[in-house]
Amino acid sequence: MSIAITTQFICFTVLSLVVIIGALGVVLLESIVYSAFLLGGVFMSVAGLYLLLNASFVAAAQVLVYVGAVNVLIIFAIMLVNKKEDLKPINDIKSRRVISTSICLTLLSLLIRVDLTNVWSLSSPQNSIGEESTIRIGEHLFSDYLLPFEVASVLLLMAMIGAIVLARRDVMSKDISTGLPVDQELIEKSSEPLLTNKN
Amino acid sequence: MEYGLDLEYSFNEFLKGFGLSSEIAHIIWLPLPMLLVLVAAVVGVLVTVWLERKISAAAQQRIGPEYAGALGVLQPIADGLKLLVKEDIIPAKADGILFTAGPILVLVPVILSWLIVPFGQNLLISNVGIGIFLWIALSSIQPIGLLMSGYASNNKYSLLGGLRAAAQSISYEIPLALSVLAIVLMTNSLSTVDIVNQQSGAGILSWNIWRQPVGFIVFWICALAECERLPFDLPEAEEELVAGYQTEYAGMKFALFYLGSYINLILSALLVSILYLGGWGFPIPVELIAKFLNLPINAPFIQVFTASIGIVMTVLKAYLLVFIAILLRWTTPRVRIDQLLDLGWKFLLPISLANLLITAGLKLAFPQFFGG
Amino acid sequence: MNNFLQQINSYIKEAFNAGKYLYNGISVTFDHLRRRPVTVQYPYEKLIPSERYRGRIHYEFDKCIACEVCVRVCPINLPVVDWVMNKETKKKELRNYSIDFGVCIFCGNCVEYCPTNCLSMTEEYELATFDRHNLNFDNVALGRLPTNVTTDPSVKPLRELAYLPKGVMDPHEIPASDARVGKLPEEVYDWMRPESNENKDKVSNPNN
Amino acid sequence: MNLESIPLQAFLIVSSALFCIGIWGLLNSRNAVRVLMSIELMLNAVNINLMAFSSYVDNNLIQGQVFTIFVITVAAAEAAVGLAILLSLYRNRVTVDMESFNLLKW
Repeated sequence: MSIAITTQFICFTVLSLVVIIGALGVVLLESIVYSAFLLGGVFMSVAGLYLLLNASFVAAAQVLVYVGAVNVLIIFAIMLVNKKEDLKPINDIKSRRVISTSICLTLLSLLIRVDLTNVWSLSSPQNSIGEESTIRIGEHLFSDYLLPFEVASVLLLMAMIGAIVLARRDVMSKDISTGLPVDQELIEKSSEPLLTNKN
Repeated sequence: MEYGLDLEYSFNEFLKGFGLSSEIAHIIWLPLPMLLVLVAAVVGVLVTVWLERKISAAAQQRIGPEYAGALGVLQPIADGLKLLVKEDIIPAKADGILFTAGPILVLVPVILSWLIVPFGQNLLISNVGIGIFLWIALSSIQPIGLLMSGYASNNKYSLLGGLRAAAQSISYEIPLALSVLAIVLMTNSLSTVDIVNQQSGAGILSWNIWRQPVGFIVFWICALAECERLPFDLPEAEEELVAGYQTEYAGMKFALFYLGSYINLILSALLVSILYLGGWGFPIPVELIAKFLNLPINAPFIQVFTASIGIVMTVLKAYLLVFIAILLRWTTPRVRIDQLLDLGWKFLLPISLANLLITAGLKLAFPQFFGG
Repeated sequence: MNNFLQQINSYIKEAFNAGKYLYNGISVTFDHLRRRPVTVQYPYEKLIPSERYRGRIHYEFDKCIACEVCVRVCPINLPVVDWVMNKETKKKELRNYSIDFGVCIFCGNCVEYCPTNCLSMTEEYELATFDRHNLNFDNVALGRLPTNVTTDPSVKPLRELAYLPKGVMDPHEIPASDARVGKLPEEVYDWMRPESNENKDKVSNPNN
Repeated sequence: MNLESIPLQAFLIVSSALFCIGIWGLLNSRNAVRVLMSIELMLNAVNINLMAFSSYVDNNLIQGQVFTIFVITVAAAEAAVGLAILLSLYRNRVTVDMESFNLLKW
């Protein structure tokens, strides 16, 4: 084995171990904050896997969007709703756990079997475009994937507006649980805009 | 415009001179760029800290550091040594793991971003294809570290500071990326080397600052906000938040934050000089100088001149911007958090979007000036 | 539509103004870079306090008649005058006198009103202690003479800006004999009595 | 960098494991934020799959990478809207326990 191949192998092993163990931590850890930070680690190592796959652009996009936006959003949300609360006990939690775990394990074994038994039609490595992938992705986005690209932009706009509308506090005039009117004064304080239009 | 400076190749040749195989030479080479970057970044920080103290002192009619070395040049080293030997305190109710991981997560992406900073045609660590996009992606990791240290400190000021830092960093990343995108649109490449080469035609006249004045201003404002420099230093606003997310930190962990913020400042200044001020390019085109001296362009003198002037020009431009940042620090008052977000979302974002649109239009209309 | 254009116009104007003010501010900061530093390297150099400096109060025990005027005129009744009536001589006998400089505001009222001039202001201002109770000076501590900046051999005394000769900004290399700009108090005093002829000769245009 | 040392199956197995962990977390989490995180894990598993196939099977046209870009876009939108929904839920119910969101249960 040459050095490059060994390095690749070590990188892959470490990254996939981090992905699996981190993901287990995300779902199993008691503290939700730890989960969120571990999720960031999982995203980072997935980006590392993309780098191994010769896709630096997608890796950077993964870091930018998942770590920089999604994970920070999740941590923000946790900090906003992080209140110590005692969960109500559920009677049949044990059987639920057992059933869901067995379903997941079955699915995993099925998937792995498919992965291992199926014969994949691999293409020859010398066709690989490597560093040119950024240009190729751009070509794809503006030719055969133009419609999905535009739809995605509309989707992002819709999601942005929807998220703002949902997260705004003053959409409800009265409290749902108590029926009392919500004090809007505290929420919507009018502030002097930074660059005012005095006319 | 190849200046014939391939560091890795010459280093490998040098090692092969000792009878080593090329693979072993490669392995010895691998950690060296990282080491070089670390040394460069730390030296840059030392110089910047000294400059900051001296220029701040001058702006306030003080002397500044004077006793440590001539003109106090050893003062930053003394500061660093002090922080190094200070007791490393982890508050009793703090979360030890996250408390330690936070500063590391803040510092490492910043240092990694130095990979793409070119000081000359071949004087950069890795000319990766995604170039400037790597920096944008890496700088988005920082808020995680800030949130982490803010949360782990178990302190209201720290948490508020961390949340503010993350909010600020996220909202200013968008105009930053958009103004970079306008440059990339003109260059047709994300690589920093290509971006500089595209500006090297006619000396100072071909710099991007003339083609992208709005983008330059937007980028500089956003870079200051990303570095938490003074008009935008709300995350560590000492009058309101003690020191923000750094409140509970001491010793070397605090030094990591300190180092990170200064490395980030230098990095931003370097990137401004690369994106808008022609990088390693000399204000007067080298060809003109060669013509003036009646020398052919590939004469050894000109070659050496261009290679050595590259680093000097890049660093000079970067430090000029650092100087402006320090002047701004003593000129502008701190903005409020709502003003900060207003400026980011309601002013810079539309302006940078319009800038991008106009750049695209100009590129179609005048392809010879705005990149083909 | 017109309104919208006006809005855009004013928006651009505001942005332009913001840039202009920023430029003005930076040019002020830049201008300061050219100015001389006014730093005094404190433990090694000290400014000479001005003549009317109100520093730590000096007190002479033997002059005090324990009249307690100082206590009455003090805004916070700070001086503690500990006396007993001597029945035989029918006179006040002063035991102790103390002022707490942690509380004193150095207004100088006590000095002003003291009938026997046993209180006076000194130019001593270095009152730092490790324990604030050490600032409660008794009559012995109050009677100590202040250390003078100009006589301390380990200190380089510096004149303040107003006491420098005309046109000089740097206090470092000024000989002690150089006259300051403007008149000294005794010169002002002489000037105010032009009829006294023997003094008039001495005043030889101090501005030169 | 060519990928002689690592077979395609290795990537697929990692992504399958990640996907199953995501499903397990989706089924068993009681904290709504953790449910969102599990969904992100599953999306990432799918992304690894797409990327692996794109680089092993379709390494010239790389349509998998384009798909991954779309998935990342959708995931960002999903996270934003999901967390906004979560916030308004929390504001009304003052809890993030999935078991208490049972208004539609029959």
